[in-house]
Amino acid sequence: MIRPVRLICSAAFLLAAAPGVQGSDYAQSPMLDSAVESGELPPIDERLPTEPRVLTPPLEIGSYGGTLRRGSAIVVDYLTENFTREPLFMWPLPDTSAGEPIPNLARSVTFSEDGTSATVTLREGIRWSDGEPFTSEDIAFYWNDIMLDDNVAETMPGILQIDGEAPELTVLSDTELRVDFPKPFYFFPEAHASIWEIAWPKHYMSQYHPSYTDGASYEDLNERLTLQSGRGRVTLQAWMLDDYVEGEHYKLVRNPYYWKVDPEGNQLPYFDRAEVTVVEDRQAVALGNVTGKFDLDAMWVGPQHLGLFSEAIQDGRDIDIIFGDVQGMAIYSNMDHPDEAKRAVLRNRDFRRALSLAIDREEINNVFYNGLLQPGGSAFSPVTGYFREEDYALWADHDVERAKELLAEAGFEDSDGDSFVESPDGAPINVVVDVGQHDLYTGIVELIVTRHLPAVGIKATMNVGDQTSVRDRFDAGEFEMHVWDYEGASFPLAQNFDELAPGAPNMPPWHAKHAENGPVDAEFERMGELMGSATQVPYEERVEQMREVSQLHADNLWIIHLGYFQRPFVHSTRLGNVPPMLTRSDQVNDQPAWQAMLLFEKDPPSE
Amino acid sequence: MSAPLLEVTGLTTHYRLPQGTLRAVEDVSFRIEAGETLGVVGESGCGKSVTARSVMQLLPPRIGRIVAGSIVFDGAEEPVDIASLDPNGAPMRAIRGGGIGMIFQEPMTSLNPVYTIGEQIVEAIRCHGDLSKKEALARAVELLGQVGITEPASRVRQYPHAFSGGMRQRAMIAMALSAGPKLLIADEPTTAVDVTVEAQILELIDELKRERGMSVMLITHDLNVIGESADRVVVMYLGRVVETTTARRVFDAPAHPYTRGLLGSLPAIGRRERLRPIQGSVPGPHERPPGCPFAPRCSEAMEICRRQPPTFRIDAETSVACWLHEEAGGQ
Amino acid sequence: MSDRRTSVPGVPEPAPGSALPAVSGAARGSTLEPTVEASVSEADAYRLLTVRQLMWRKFLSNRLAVLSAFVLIALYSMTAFAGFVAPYDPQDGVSRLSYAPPTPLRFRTEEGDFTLRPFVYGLKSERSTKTFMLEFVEDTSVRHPVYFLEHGEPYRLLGIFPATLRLFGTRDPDARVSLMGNDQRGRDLFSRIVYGGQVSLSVGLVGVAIMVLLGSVIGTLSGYFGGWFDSLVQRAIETLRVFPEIPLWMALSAAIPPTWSPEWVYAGIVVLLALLGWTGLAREVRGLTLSLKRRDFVLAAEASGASTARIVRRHLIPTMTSHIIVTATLAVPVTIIGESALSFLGIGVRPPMMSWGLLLSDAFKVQVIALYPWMLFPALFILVTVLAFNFFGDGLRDMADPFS
Amino acid sequence: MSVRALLGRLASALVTLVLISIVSFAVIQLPPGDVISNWVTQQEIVAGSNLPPATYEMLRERYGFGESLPVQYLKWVGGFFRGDFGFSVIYDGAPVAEIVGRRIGMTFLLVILSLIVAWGIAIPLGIYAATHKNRFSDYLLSNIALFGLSIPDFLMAVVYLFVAVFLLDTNYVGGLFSSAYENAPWSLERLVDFLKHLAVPLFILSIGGMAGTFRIMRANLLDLLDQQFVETARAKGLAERAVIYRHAARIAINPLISRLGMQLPVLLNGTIIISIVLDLPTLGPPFYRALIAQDMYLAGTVLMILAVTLLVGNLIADLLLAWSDPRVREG
Repeated sequence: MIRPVRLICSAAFLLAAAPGVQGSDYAQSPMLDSAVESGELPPIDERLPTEPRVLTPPLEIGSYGGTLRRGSAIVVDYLTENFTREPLFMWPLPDTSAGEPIPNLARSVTFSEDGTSATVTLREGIRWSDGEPFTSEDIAFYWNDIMLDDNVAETMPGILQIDGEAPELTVLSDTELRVDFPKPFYFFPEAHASIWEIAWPKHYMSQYHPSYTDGASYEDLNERLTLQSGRGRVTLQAWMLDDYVEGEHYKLVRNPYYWKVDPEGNQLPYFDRAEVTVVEDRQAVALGNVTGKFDLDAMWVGPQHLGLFSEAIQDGRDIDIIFGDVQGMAIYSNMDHPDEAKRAVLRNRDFRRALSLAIDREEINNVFYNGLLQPGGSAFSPVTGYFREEDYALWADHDVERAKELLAEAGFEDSDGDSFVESPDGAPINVVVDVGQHDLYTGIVELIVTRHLPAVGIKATMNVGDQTSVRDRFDAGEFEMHVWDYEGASFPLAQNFDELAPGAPNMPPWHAKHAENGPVDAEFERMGELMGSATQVPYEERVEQMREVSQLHADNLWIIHLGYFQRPFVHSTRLGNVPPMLTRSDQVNDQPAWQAMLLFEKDPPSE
Repeated sequence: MSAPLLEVTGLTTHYRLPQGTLRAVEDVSFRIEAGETLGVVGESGCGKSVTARSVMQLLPPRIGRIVAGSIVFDGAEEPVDIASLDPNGAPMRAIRGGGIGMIFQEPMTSLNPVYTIGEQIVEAIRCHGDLSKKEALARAVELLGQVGITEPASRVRQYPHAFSGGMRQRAMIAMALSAGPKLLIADEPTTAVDVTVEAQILELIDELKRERGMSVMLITHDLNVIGESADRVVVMYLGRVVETTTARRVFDAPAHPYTRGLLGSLPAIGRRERLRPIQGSVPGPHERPPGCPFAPRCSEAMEICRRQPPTFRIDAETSVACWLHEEAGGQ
Repeated sequence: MSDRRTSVPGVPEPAPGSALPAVSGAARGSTLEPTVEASVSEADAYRLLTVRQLMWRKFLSNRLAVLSAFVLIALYSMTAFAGFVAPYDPQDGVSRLSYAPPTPLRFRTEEGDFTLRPFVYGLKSERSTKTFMLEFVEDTSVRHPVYFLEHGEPYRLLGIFPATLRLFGTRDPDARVSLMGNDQRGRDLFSRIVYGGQVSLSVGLVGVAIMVLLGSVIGTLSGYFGGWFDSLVQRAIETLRVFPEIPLWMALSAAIPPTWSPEWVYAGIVVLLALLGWTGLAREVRGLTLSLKRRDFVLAAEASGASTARIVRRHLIPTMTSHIIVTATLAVPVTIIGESALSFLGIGVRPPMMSWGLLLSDAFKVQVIALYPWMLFPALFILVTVLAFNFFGDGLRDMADPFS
Repeated sequence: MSVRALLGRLASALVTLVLISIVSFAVIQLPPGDVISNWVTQQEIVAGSNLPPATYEMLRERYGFGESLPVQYLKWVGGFFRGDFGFSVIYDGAPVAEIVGRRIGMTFLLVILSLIVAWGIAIPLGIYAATHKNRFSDYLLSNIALFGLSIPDFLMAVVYLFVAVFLLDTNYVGGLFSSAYENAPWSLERLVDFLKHLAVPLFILSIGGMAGTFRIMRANLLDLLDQQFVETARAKGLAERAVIYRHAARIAINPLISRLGMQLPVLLNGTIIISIVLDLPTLGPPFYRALIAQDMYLAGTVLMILAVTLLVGNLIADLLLAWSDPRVREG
């Protein structure tokens, strides 16, 4: 049965804790009807929690059915997680850094007076996708027996830790637990809004865990950590694992116990099934979306596909583009390069500044970003509360003369007449810039390496490799310069915290051997302090501190950013509830699937 | 005298080659009576094989072409002029194998290596009659036996490579005779086999001829072969017939200087005199001298030899194309 | 005489319908004498030619081969004098000309007047607010004549001599003539193709030179000595040849360290292609050596006590030269394809070096082909080169065997 | 082929097999740093700590981690007998055998289909050209074939994409199934859909093989048509069609079979490179990805499998030839 589509006023549902819908009003996908009739599945009212989470569609109430199809350009994928995330809290909708995180699995949180302890109350009656009840024990199991068990290859995200220490978790009841921190940690809800998941099904996973089951081995357990390996069948997510073939595809089917509904009481998600197909590269993903093989993409497509999309739209293909303001390309310098001479060069702030000034961001904008780039430096994103125009302008203009001056002042001069500068001790410099095969970044890096840098006398070589192996070099600290997104700059304290900023125990990979080689400079240490304490202070103070962090990044250029840009994403026009534009919290909460459980397949126009 | 089995009149066959037109056979006439063996003799390149192929219409397509003359074959219900038939048409195909059988010089390559002897003979039999495969195979075994192959029943299932050269030639003969032709053209059938085998093959052909009452056109460059088998002889030189006579007269009274020359170059047992090879060499196919083709090599050449001599009939059995015999009168 | 023409040796298979002397059934006898005479005299001429002349005639008679030779000479000189032929620096991009289409050379003015000297209009680019793509409009207010042998941007001729003279160009640097359009960075594709040919074409020659050296030396020794050395070589060849060539090229090419400079990568690719390509030549040379070894002149040399090296050098190699040349010529396109394929897949030469394969890889995206089809021009150059080498090699093969 | 010759052939192939595995292992070891230490480093980074000693022990046991190259080689080869070819880094440690197993079928299917297409089109054309030698159609076909032979495979893929973009629908680009059938079980509709998507890539894949086959077929047939046994067949009175197909073409195919060994690499090369470019589900794309990522067990294994495929293909070609040609079979 397809429900009549009605436009609703989203403002009416802005409050996350909207009054619960009456039990008798709940509806389910027709797909589940027969299972309920045959008694395989309890009726909808018994499957939903007492207070289901109510999600407000951005545009309209959807209808059930269909398969949400996406393409992926990597073989190894962690994408299952990307369809929906189910942590305790979520970042607020719509954006505001000041907004309180929205309770998700949690119903509420209360802090002790000194802020060193938080008591979380969970939503009552949530069930795992196999019908088992979800309780605090599942969180404690993941916390203590998985993340904190050194034999298990899963560690606690740095963002949940305080100064490298894991908070202590105590189960109070089935729906209540307490977390104790060594220091005040008011950032607790935000921290939890920034991770993918917080609970693993104890009733299922404990059978593989040596602490619970005789004969179980850690070796075997470590093979079962991914969602693909089977854990994905017992989940709190909107869809559960149905079929997975490594490097080919995986398919998901709706979780009959999913605990979220729309304002009319329809159990989410709208799509019965979801699937991801692995294809050759980004190009193939973009093409798949154009040809209707896939329904949406906000992960693999970019400005390099704008021409393809525009052309396809003009050809009358059923696709549309929406834009999101996202971080651009960045060059990470290794502060801990094993070679001392190279390390000295990379650690030289003036060298990095000269490098940034050498880059003609306007040319890059014209050639690669179709004019959608806002050339700028390494400040945090304008959509954060930490943005300052003047930070963004730091070392971001194209100034060859100034770059040459900076190099000369720092002792980098061309002493052998090969038109490239040598380091102050006279050794030739050749910076190797690693970049994964990427149909946008490789071109940009080529331009920078072959044109922009030689213009100021910096010799550089581009090393193009497979994304995975380039990333491995980065993670292993075996790189000189590495090119990737300016990760986390749109959400400095949340997403990809590790890469952007220091914070024990996980130093960013570009400065992982901080302790061994000594910190690169005082500014870096200052930044570390600010980032560390930002999580421990109330919001206003946090904003001040983070603005300073932003300024430190922009001025010191440990990472050289090219600027934020309007990134085009693509979706099929048959898809309902696609937001008119992508907001920051979409990207954090559900990127790249944009509240995937609210998307639905529109009726083909009948009249 | 009844009509001859085959009467060739004024046959002219040209080959179109990149270097120009090659007149392979020029104004050739001869006849073969029923039951007789006609020997065609001449050096290689003299046109004797082309003559045979013209009779069979087996000239290389688009290159060889009968440009004039007639080839009247009287082996079927009524006489037919082969020269006027479409080489690929059904009537011609019925004559090939059916009316006229042919065997070739190279027994090693004349048989298709990927089919058994039996298959190849069966194919020939079924091509000219509506025998079942089984009957045809039985007939093939019978034929192989007739041509003197021992254990024909097992041999029939073997591939040509299991046969010796002589056996292959026998198998070829069996195949050529499978449809009961009136005329067998044997194009140098013994050139590529041992001398001992040669005699056996010739013997076999002779025997079969007598048994079946057929005629044989025996093409050879070897006068000895003629001596053994032929009734009458046609001597060819550079695409023309220079002398037509009986086998006996070739040896006893050769009329044409070329025939004499051929004879002189023939080693014979018991003859003590020195061999007298013909002086000079056969000119290239494109270098046909004007007039009598043999004139440049002829020790008796005269002024008049610059003109092509007509054929002079000496008597009922012999005619010769040489001005020396002008006085013999009429053509 | 009209048939003389058709009797030129070396046309063993004249096209059907060509003017062979027509012989009709009626035209027999003495009327045909002139034809025969013509054939005779022609045949004499045929016989009097020296082998060298014969070979040359044979080659010239293969029109495709001759044409191919001219094409190859043109291509190689184009790349040798790249700076002169290319109007612009191949690395020098004009970002406002990103993906600008080929500039039409015009001979007719707006007013409809015809000019002998071609001219171009400058391009104005503007970004569409709808599609975000650059849109180009010709500025027809000013005509920019195209001058030949004009001084332009400085370059180094043959990589050594500083020069400014260019084959053609406009006098206004803002009005560029892009015969084959521009790439994403607004670089003149024609200039890039001209420079890219330096890599693509030289890989063929250099690679094959190494191949010839390896193949003929190993092949000769293997054939001459036989024994365990021969078995070893044969086994090695057999093993190498059982690997499909492109995957093997790929596997080895991918192992070239990413940190090598582009020049070293280029050298690596050449050596790699040569190291995997010598086997065919070695086999051929070995076969030839085996057959020559028993020939009289070698036996005579051996008997007179000539050293092995001398026999190989003085007798065997010169005798095989024509075969080696033919095989080598036909190996050039294979090598060129190898380099192009590897570069096309991104595991060959690396930027800023250019090769046709690498240039083509820029084009291999659906949106590029759909929107900027001129980016496929490098494919045309690869194709023409490979075809030309194949036809040329075919001609050489016929020539090496003039009596066939 | 005698049993003795067959055994000799097998023994020689076995030696080549060993050499292939050595070359493949060399390719695996070629990139800087060895596979396993790289993997260990990566795993340790992911895990954030050292790997458990049991893992090291396993790696030493299985791959000879930390031992000398010969030991590593033997351990790698030893795994083959258990169906273990190593693991893939880019496929997250999945066994190479599994990844290869999933795609090898489609690879062979494409190669075999393209061979069928190549032969199916080229053999009749070759026969046509040979029987119409020197006519315009022959010249046209021969020159097209030389042209087809000259186009590198990857250029064909470019041409394909060009055609797909401008003449067909963009839906044809990439993949061999419509989205509706992408992951569906096999059914008639899926097969039709598959063939529809396959038609053009398959044609392109076949062009190289087609051109080669055509040239060989034409040349062979021209040779054979001059053979004596073809004339024999004509002399039997067989129709021209029967002569050409049953006698000449039938044998002209034998060299094609013996040249299968030379055609297979061409087709395999084409399949791999076109699959990479068009993302067809063969071994091509994982091989390419593995090379880029220096995932060497996967890359080396695929390379080895390709080589072994050719080796086996050559063996099969030999056997086929023996089956097809009695001279080889019994000789």
